[in-house]
Amino acid sequence: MILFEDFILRALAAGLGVALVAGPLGCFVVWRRMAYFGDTMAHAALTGVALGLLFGITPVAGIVGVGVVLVLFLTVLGRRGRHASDTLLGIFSHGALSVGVILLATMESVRVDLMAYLFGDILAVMPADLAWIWGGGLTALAMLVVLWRPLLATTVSPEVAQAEGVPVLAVQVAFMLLIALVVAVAMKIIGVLLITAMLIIPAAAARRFAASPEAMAVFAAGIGAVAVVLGLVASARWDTPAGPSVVAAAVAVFAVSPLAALLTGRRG
Amino acid sequence: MILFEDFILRALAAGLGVALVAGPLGCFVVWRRMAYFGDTMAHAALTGVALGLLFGITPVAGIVGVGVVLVLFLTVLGRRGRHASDTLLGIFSHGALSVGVILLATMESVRVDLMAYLFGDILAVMPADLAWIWGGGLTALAMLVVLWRPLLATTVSPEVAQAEGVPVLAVQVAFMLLIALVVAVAMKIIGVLLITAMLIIPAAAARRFAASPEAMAVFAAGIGAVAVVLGLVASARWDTPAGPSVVAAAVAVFAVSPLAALLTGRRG
Amino acid sequence: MTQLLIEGRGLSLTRQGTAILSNVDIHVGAGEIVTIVGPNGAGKTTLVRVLLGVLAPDGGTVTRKPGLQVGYLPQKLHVDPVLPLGVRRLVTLTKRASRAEVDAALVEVGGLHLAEKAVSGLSGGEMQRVLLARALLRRPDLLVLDEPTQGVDQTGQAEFYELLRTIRDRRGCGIVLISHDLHVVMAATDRVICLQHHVCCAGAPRTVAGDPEYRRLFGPAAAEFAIYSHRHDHGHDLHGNPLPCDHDHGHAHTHAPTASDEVRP
Amino acid sequence: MTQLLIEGRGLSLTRQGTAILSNVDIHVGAGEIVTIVGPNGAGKTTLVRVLLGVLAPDGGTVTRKPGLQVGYLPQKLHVDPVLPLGVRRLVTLTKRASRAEVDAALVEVGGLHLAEKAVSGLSGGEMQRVLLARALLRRPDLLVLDEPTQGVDQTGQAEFYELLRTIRDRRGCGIVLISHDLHVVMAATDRVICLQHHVCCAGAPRTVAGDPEYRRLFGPAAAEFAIYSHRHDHGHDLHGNPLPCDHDHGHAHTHAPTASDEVRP
Amino acid sequence: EVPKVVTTVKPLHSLAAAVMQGVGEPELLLPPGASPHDYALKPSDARALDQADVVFWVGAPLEAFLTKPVQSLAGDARVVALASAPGLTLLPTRVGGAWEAHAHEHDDHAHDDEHGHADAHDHEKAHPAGHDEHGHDHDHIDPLPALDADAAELPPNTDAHVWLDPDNAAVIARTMAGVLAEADAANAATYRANAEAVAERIAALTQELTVRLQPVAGVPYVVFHDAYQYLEHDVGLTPVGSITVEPGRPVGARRIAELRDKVTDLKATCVFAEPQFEPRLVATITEGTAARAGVLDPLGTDIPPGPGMYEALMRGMADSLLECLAPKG
Ligand SMILES: Nc1ncnc2c1ncn2[C@@H]1O[C@H](COP(=O)(O)OP(=O)(O)OP(=O)(O)O)[C@@H](O)[C@H]1O
Ligand SMILES: Nc1ncnc2c1ncn2[C@@H]1O[C@H](COP(=O)(O)OP(=O)(O)OP(=O)(O)O)[C@@H](O)[C@H]1O
Ligand SMILES: [Mg+2]
Ligand SMILES: [Mg+2]
Ligand SMILES: [Zn+2]
Repeated sequence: MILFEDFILRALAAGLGVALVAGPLGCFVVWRRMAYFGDTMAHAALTGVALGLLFGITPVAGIVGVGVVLVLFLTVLGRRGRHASDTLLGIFSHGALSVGVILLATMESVRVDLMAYLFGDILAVMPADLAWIWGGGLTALAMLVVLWRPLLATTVSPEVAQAEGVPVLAVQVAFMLLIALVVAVAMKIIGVLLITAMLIIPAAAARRFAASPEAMAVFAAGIGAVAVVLGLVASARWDTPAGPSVVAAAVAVFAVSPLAALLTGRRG
Repeated sequence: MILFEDFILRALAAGLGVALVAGPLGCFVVWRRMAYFGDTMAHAALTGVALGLLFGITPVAGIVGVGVVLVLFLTVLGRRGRHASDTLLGIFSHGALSVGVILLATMESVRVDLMAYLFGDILAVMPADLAWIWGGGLTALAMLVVLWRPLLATTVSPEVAQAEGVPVLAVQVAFMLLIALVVAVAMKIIGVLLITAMLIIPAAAARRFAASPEAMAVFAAGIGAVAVVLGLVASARWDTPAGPSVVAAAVAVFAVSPLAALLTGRRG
Repeated sequence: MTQLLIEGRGLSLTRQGTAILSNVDIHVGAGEIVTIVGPNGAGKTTLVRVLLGVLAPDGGTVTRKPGLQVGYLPQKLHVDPVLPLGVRRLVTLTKRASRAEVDAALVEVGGLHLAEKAVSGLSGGEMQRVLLARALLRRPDLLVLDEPTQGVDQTGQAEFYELLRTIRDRRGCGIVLISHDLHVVMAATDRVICLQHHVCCAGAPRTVAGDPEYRRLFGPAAAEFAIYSHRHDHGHDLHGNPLPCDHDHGHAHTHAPTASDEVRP
Repeated sequence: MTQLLIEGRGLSLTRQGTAILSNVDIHVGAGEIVTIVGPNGAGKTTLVRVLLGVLAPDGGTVTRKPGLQVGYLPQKLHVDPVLPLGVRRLVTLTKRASRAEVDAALVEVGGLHLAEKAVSGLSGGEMQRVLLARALLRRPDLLVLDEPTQGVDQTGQAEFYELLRTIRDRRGCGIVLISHDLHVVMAATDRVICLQHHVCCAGAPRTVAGDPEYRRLFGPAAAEFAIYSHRHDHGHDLHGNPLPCDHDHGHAHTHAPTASDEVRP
Repeated sequence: EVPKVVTTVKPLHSLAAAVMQGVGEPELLLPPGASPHDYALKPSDARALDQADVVFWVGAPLEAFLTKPVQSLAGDARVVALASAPGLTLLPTRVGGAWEAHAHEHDDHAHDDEHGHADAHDHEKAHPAGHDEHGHDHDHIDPLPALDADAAELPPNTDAHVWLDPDNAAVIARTMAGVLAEADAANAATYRANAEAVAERIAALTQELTVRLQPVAGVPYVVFHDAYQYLEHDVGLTPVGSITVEPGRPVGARRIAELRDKVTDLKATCVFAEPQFEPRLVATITEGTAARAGVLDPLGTDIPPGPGMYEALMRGMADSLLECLAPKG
């Protein structure tokens, strides 16, 4: 039975690990209107790689560096409320991609494969990757748990949070660094398509069932896990590309969530 | 002098045509937090092309069709305010891309070049393309002028607009179809990177100078035009890729806008 | 009778299993000031939104005069700072007006000095004044004001209610008002509708103030407010003499009726 | 003297070339209710935000008691419906509390029936009650309330001001209140600060009500409100006899002072 | 037992199929239309890699998507990056877009320092014995050093379209035979014989192509992406530039202007597009000149896979070149 082949089991383990972190983290991504974050990191990755080549550091360091710059950019420009976060992400995304392309154009003898970052490959995860995903994922989750209350307060009202002693700026920066890190690491392993989709789609699907932020986080993790299982089963069954199948399964779950909500009697 | 070669002049004409429409249209994109729209169209284009191939219609029809579905999706799900527009765009974007990849995987002998949609090529603009850009652009601008007041009212408060007799739903749908069309057409000619960047970056840069929505639209068109000229001059001078150079120029203008605002004494 | 501007019959609306409105009738004629009063959560804002077509009712019908021009001041309006909106532009959002007209409207609400400000920087009361100017500028047949004096200072409130009557008298438009300022409302109103999901009582302010339902809803202090305001209402001919002061101060903390107490008709 | 909780000295803040605050001094001690009054746009909200550290002042200093626990009810709070926030969760946002504590706080503000509702569906007055419960639940040393009774119904308002005094008496916390309900404020307050970008006058309500600056700002009607409230303030020992009714009804539309009239100190 | 062999692109698959003829059939990973640049693995691919005994691929510069799967999935298989095959001619990617016609003198190659290999000019090593048989003069090209078998990394500036040099194809076939012979001793002789047959056919093919293309050897032309230098190098053609280094990488305005100048000045007759990429820039360059637009396909999209595919591919390219460079011919 194909489902019990090693590489499928590893893909399952990786996917479930990602779903577990991406669900709760994705809730804040959705609430703070940062759905564009993953794509921005993906585009900016090209620049990171190019800079890495230029300065002779490893591409991953380049990507993480660009992620840190992105967080600074969002923090500084987002503070006055005059630019929406999706606008800022869009600017950074296109700006960084353009700079990356221009840099690469000056380094003609180097070939960089942007698409590899987009699709990654969940079927190719190795045992060592699993350690990264679960170790890193649980660490990220633990950090999110610590950040949870102050971050939620900041999300509802930065003004009230600040007045009542929450270190608003620090909390926001910490949160953004957390997603940047998760995306940067996951990008190498499973591709940006999958990680961004797992951040936002399960969280959005969970919105309908959730009566509290915490419930939404838990539902999101669960829905993500369901999508991973369904997607991989479908992929094994019909021999479709694995990553895209998981994303499509997540979208399918999102699509049927109104029905499920009706059946379980949750508010429509 | 390279700047006066035909293809550069055509690129300039095309770029300025795009800047002219993209500026004002982009203001609404920014205000309505739809910066992700262009990228979503780009990702969805793959599915459009795949569907076009599947049903034997032209890829452009497929793309436009997917654009219409996107508008419906945003309209239906965005109405209750439970999902932010960037979230919905992210879902559609990744969902459509995944479906596209899956479809293409089942159609083994078909080649689609996603990158062509991403980068297009402003240097390859033909006289017929110019007619499209200016003709289509001016039409789109005219439609935007007609939509302007009701759309602005709807953006500020759908509730008040509805109460006071604005056909809110129709206006929103018309606006989204308008961007979908502009992006779909421009995507073929100059690439999604350029069109999305021209939508959001000049509009965001104009925010600082503008004291009214109309002023912001005009400034955005102007800033876009400046970016086109600077970018193409740079491309001719240093042989950098043309589209990305225009985008980088726009980002540069965005970056210096605080300075310019200080100098012209506009509010900081 | 005056010309009927808008009428709702048997309006019902349920959300999450709770009846927010049940079988509510309301009508407003030209030149009439109708005030909707009721405790928090009574469904006042919902009623107005249904009347204006922002929400579709689950039951009942709304009929409006053809071509009715509406001016609406909502209870909450959050203007996103990503939109560079100045006061001058906000007030002409759904209807064009000349500079002079805008200035005149701003003068009427005591907000001329706000004309060149950005909307996102306005203080709470300044915003209300500007929104009121906006509603007036539409030269509406029907003016719908949902707690218009929220956050407006004391002077502004007094002036505002006077302004309302002036406008009604001058332009003959119908006005629907939601307010908790019972003492002022009772003075400035032609008809009061007292709402608690259903219509508890309706009629001229004086009649309503004496209604036991009204007293049950608002407590004895409310009746006192009505009376107090009457004492100051020297210019109006609808009302009679002040009634004797019959309020008592010993009332315990009786909280607003809960939904479960009152929702079922 | 009571323990000083928070103090601002010489606070100044300028935005877009206009002085919103200039050289404002304010201090609040434990067990004290300090009310800031002033016309719309006077800078009341801004002053409170500076005191709480939300805005950095351009000049002046703020000192606060170390470890000061603050409860803040802002003038506007827009909760985005993308966030599935229930009332129970909102009130424990910045401080944990047991279910019983939450219920108790909601009972205090007359909002127990709201406990299981979604925040995005709350009516205007319901939201204010919930926000008040939230501020109380923090068991703050300093409670800062920016127009807390906005949109709250008449019964709720009366109860609210009583609640405020009860809390002060029971918990001994300091309270900063911004309000336009002059008649109630004057009754329920220990000290009034009358603000119009600078501090016009400050002191006990009775003193302030008699101050010509106060009358200039709020008009003669305001003094009357102060007096009117005193008549009802039977339980309080700070105030004396009602003054004779000296208001006149013939005043023309005198609008709120414009910024240009009053901004320059 | 016949080893399970997995190959990536069609030309490699064709060579492997020819080498294995009579013994077994290799599997083709990339479907005909898929681009090696953006391929997403399917479970059947993963299984093929997982169960493979031998994997033949060009190497990371081409099939980037396989970099990881060849480690994680084909960990127990013999994975051979053919670009690293000993004896292969490796060429560096060209820079600048508009190359000087016949001007590849050794001393104007800036990239010598870039790859910094001491033996960069060691033609004995770069040009293996089988290569000089048909005696073309390659002195104007400066090949990279060949690598050791199974070397993990190619220099980053390697042009990965190695199979387009027929001599390389022969080396690849022989390398495959060697690997297969080790994995499957029983059939070793067959593999070796097949490989020699392939090499012979390819030698003949080279002769044929050289003769056929001789008339157009001096006709300047421009290609869409820099993929053909192995072929050009081998049979002696005169390309004067490529529009882009690799598909999907946008180009600058100055290069387009230079290419236009070149097309005008050298009277280049042809600008070649590729079937999967839109030829919009081709039109920009040919516009207003006498140059025609042609199509070249380095992967043989429409040719059915199989042992004969490689030769069909090369002949097809020659046809395309002739058709555009010397019409009516
Ligand atoms: N979308 C909704 N979902 C759930 N409940 C809702 C929704 N909208 C309104 N409600 C509930 O309906 C009731 C009536 O709300 P409404 O805003 O009409 O009250 P109101 O009379 O205007 O009160 P207030 O005086 O506080 O403004 C409230 O209890 C409110 O919580
Ligand atoms: N960010 C800002 N930019 C420009 N002006 C501002 C800004 N914030 C506040 N103001 C102006 O400062 C003045 C004081 O505002 P503030 O909100 O403190 O008034 P307030 O006393 O609380 O009024 P209200 O009683 O109406 O709530 C107002 O005129 C307001 O328009
Ligand atoms: Mg209301
Ligand atoms: Mg205020
Ligand atoms: Zn290639």
